[in-house]
Amino acid sequence: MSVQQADVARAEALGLTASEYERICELLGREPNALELAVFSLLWSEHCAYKHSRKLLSTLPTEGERVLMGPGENAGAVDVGDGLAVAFKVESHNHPSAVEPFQGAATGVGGILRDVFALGARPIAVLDSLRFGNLDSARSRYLLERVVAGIASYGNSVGVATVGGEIYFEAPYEQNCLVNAMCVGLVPVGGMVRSAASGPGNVVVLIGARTGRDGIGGASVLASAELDESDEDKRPSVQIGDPLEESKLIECCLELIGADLLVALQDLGAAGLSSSSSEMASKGGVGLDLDVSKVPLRERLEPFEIMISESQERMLAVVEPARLDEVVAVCRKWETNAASIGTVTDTMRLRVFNGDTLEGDMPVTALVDECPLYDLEPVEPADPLAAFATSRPALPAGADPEQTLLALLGSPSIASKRWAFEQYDFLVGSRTVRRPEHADAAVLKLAWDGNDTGRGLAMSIDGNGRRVACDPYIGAAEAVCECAANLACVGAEPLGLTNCLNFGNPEKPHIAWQLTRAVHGMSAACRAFGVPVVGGNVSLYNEGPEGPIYPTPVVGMVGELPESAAAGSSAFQASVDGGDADMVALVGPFAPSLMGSELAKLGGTLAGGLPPFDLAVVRQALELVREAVRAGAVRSAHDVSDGGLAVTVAECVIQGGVGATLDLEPLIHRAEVDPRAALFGEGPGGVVVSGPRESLMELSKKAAGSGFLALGTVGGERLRLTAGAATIDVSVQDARSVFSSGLSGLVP
Amino acid sequence: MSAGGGSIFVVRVGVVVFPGSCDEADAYQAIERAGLEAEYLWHGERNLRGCDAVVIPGGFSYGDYLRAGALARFSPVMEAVSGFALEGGPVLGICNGFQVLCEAGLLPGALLLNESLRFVCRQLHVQVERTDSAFTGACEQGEVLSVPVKHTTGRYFAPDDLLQRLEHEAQVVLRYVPGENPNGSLHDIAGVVNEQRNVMGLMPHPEHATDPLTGSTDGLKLFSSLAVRGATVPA
Amino acid sequence: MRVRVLIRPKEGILDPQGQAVERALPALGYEGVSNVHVGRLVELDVPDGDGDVEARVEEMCERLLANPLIESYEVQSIDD
Amino acid sequence: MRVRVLIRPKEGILDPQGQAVERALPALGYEGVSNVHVGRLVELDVPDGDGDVEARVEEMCERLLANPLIESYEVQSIDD
Ligand SMILES: Nc1ncnc2c1ncn2[C@@H]1O[C@H](COP(=O)(O)OP(=O)(O)O)[C@@H](O)[C@H]1O
Ligand SMILES: [Mg+2]
Repeated sequence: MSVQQADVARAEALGLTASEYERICELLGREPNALELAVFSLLWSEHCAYKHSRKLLSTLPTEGERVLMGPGENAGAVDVGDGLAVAFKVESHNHPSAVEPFQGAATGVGGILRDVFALGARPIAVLDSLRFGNLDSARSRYLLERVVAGIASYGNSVGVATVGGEIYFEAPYEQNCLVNAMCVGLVPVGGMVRSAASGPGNVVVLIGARTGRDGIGGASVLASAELDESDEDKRPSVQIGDPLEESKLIECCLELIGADLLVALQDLGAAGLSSSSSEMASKGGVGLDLDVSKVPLRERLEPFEIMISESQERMLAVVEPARLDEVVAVCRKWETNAASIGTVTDTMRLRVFNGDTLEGDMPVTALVDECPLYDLEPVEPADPLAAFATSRPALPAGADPEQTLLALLGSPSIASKRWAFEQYDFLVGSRTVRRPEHADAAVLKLAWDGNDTGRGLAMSIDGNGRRVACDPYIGAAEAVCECAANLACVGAEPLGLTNCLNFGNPEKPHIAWQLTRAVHGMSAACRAFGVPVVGGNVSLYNEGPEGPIYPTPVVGMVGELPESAAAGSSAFQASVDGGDADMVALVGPFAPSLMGSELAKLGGTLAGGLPPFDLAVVRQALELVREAVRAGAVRSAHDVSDGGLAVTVAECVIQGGVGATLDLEPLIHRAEVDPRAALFGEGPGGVVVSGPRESLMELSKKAAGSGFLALGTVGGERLRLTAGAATIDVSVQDARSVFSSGLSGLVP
Repeated sequence: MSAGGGSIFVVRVGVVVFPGSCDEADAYQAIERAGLEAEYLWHGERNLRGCDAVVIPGGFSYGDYLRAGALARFSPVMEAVSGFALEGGPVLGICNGFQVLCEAGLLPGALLLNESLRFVCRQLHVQVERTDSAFTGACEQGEVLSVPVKHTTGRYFAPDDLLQRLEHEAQVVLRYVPGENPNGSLHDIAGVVNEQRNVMGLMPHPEHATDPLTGSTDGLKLFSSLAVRGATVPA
Repeated sequence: MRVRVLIRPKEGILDPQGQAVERALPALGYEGVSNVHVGRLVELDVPDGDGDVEARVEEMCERLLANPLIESYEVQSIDD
Repeated sequence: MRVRVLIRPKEGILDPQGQAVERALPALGYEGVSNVHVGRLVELDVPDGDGDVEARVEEMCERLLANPLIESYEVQSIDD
C-alpha cells in the first residue's frame, strides 16, 4: 500500500510514528479518515496504550486470595470480609496540573473518583501524592498553592474525605510537578459491575455532563509528549471540573448499580468516548455503533471532536432496552443527563455515525490491542544522579546536631503539612478514626449502610523519588516498605497495592533503566510482603529543558485492622498521675545510612547508591509491630523515615506534647555507624515504639530475629538525644514551632 | 403533646438533602445516636412529612455556586421549612445549612469568605453562651465543646446595629473560644438563633462530634437538646 | 437584551480578596495600586417584551444574584 | 485613575456557575433567561502618571487578576 507523505506528516503531528501509521493502514485495509486518525492517535498514545510499559507491568505480582479485581479494570478490588470489597486506584494528572494547576488537580480527583464508582463502589477516601520544585521558586509556590486548592475544592465539594497524602519538594520537579490522586471505595462484593460491554442489541447510554471542547488535544496528547516552551499551544484545551455534577453522578450511578439496572459501566477519561467505548467493546468481545448526533452538547462540535472530547463528569453505560426507562428515570431524579447514543453489536467494530452518515469504522481489536508495544532499551548510567537538576545546599557544613535537627524539621519536605491538609475535609463520612498527623496511616471505620463492623481500613501513599534516583531498585522496594510500615504502625495488614509510575522519557536508555529497575524492585518487595498489585497508572515523558523528574514510583496501600478502636498513633504519651514513664524502643533491622538522605540533600552531599537490605527481615519486624499495636502492647508506633531517627522521635514528641530522653548508643553499636548517621541516617525497617516497660520487654523477647533496641524513656518538656559524643537538647515547644512553620511560613 | 415526668420526648427529625449536600448521612447518624428518629427530606418535597424538627446539613448545595446557600434556599422543601420555622418548629442549619438559613432570611446576618480565603478543617473549641434555645438546652451555660469546623465561607457578619441587637437579645449562642476563631467572624460568633430561639445556625459540625473514635462526643448535646425541647414544640 | 450585573462587597465590609490582590501587586512591580475590591460579574440574556427589563433584573438581584445585606449591585444593559 | 476589570469564563469553557444560575431562574418565575455567565469583577485605583494605565492593568490581568488560560478579561476606565 502506498502511503502519502502528507498523511504521514499529519499522523506524526498527532504523535504517531510513520510505522505506526502504516500499521493502522494495514489494520484498516485503507488509510484512515480524519476522525479515525484522531481516534487511533489517542488510543495508540502512551497514555492509553502503555506502549513502553505494558511488558514491564506484566511482571508485577497480581494474584492473591482476596483479589476480586486486578489490573485491567477501572480500579482494583479486594475482599475485606463481612461481604464487602474495597476498591482503590491511584492515577496521575501531572501534565494537566503543570498547565493549569487548580483545574488540573481538581479534575485529577474527579477522574480517580469515577474510576472507583465505575465499578459500583462508594468513594470513601482520597489521598494525594504531590511533588514540586523547591519552594524558593515562585512557580513552585504558585503550583503548590493552586494544586492544593484544586484538590480541596473538588474533594470537599463532592463530599469525599481527603484523609492522607504526601508532598515533596525537589529541584527536578520544578518544571514537571506531580499530582497523583488515589481513591478508596467500598462496595458489597455482589454489587460490583464490570466494564465489559455485552449483549448485542443493548443500548449504550451516556450519563452526566454535556460534551464541550474540553481537553481536545488534551490529556492523551499532553501526557505523551514532553512539556516545552510551546506549552502555550497546548493550553486552550484545559478541562474544567464541576464537582456538583460529579456528586450527582456518583449518587446516580450507585443507585443505578444498586438497582441492578446496568450491564456495564465505564468512566470517560483520557480520549473520552473513543477510549471508553472501544475498551468496553474490547473487553466484552463485541462491537458498538455510536451516533454522535445523539450526544448532548454544550456547543457545536464536529463528530471527531465529540469522539475525543475530554469533558469531565461523564460515564458510559450499557443497558438492556427493557430497563432503559428506569435508567432514564433515575438519572432524571439526580438531575443528570442520560442519552442513548448507540447500541451493542456483534461486529467487533467501532462504528461512528452522525445521524445516518457513517463517519468512521474501525476494528475494536485494532484500536485496543494492536498498538505496537516497544521494548525498553535500558542502559545503566555511570552516575545515576547525573541527569537531574540539583538543589542548593541549605545547611552549612559545620552545623551542630541541634541545628541539623531543627533544619531537618523545618525542611519543607519534612515539616508539617498542616497548611495543606487543613484545606481538605478529612472528616466527612464519619469514618475517620486517624486523621492526618495523628498516625502514619489514615484509619477509617469499615462501616456500610450505617452498620459498623468495628473493623478498620488503613491507607497510605508513599514514594521518595530522590531515593529511587539514587538506586531505582532499592528505592522502589523502600517505597513498598514505607507503605507497609505505615500500615503496621496503626495495626493494619496490607490487602493490596496500587501504584503510579511517574518517570521521564522511556525512549532514553537511562530512563528505561530507572523504570525497569524500579518495577523490579517494587515487584520484589510486593512478593516479599505477599501484597498483590491490583492496579495502577503510568505517567511517562515527565521531562523539561532542565532534565527529567526523579524516577517516582508512588505506592498506595490499603490494609485492614480487626478493631478500629485499637488503631495505633504516633504520639508519645505522658505518664498519668505520676505513673511510670513509658519506655522507648527501636524495633526492626533499621541500619541508618546518610546515603540518599534528606540530610545529604540539605548538606549538598547527595550521591548515587543506597545500602541493600533484607526484605524478609523487614517484613518480620513489621508483623511484630502490627501485632503489638493490635494487642495494645505499645502506646505509640512511628516508622523511621525522612530525616532519620532524630526526626522520627521529634515527631513523636511534637505530636504527643511530651519530651523524651534517649541514647542511641545501642544503634551506633549494632549498625556500626557514626553518631551523625545514627541520628539522621535513613533506611527501611525501623519503627520507634513506646509503651509500658513490661510490655516492651515482652516485645523484645519476640523480636529476636528482627531487632529490638531500648533507647530511653518518655517524659519532661525537652527532647534529649545522645549519640556518642553528639547531643541534642531542644524544648518540645521549639521543635514544634520549627516543624509547624517550615511549610506554612513559605507559602502566601 | 406532653413531656411526661422526666421522660424524654422522642422527635422525628428531618434531614434536608439538596444536590451537593455532603454531611446528610453524618447528620442522620448523629440524630439516631442522640436517641431520635431521622428521616431524609428530598429538596423537591413540599412538605415535611410530619417531622418534629429539621436539620439542614453541611455540604455544597448546588455547588455553592453564585453564593453559598443562595440557590438551595429556593428549592421547594425550603418553602415548607420556612413555614415550619415561622410556626416555631425547631430548625438547625449546620455550616452550609447555616448559610442557607441566612440566605432564606430565617436567621440574621450573613456568612462571608474566610479571612484566610481558604477552606479550613480543624477541631476547635466553642463556648455555649446560652442554653435557652431549641438546640442548646442540654448544654451547661458556659460549657466548652470540642467540635470540628470545615468550610470556606464561615465568616459571620452582621451590620453594626444588627450585631448589637443580636448581642442584646442574647441571640449569639455559640462563640469560638478566644484565639480559636478560624475565619474572622465578628465577635467570634460560631452560632446564632433567631428571635424566637427555635431556629439555629452554626458553622461547626456537631454531627462530626458524636463518636469518641472519630474525635469527640460533645456535638451530641445539640441533638439531644431536641429531645428535651420536644415537649415545647407547638403542635 | 443582554444585561450585565456588577456585584460588589458593600462599603465597610472587610474584603480579604481585594486585600490579597492589593498585597500581591507590589511584588509584581505594580506600586501604588489601592482601594482594590473584588466582586462578582453576572451577565445574562433577558427576554425583553414584558415590561421593564432592568427592573426585572434588579428584582433578580434582590432575590438571588446579590445578597443586599453584604453586597451592592449595579445593572447595566449592554448592546453586543 | 479608577479602573474596572471584567473577568469572564472564556468562550467555550465550561461555566458551571452560570449553568447553575440559569437552571435556577425559572423556578423563581424568571422564564426565558439564557446565556448566563458568572465571572469576577475587580475594581482598583491605579496611579496614572507613568504611561498607559490600561496597558498596565492588562498586564496585571495576564499575570495576576485573571487566569488567561480559561478566562477572558476586559479593562474599563471609570470616572467615579
Ligand atoms: N503501574 C501499574 N501497575 C499496575 N497496574 C497498572 C499500572 N498502570 C496501569 N495499570 C492498569 O492498567 C489499566 C489501565 O489504566 P488506566 O489507563 O489508568 O485506566 P483508566 O483509563 O481507567 O484511567 C488499569 O486497570 C490499571 O489498573
Ligand atoms: Mg477508568
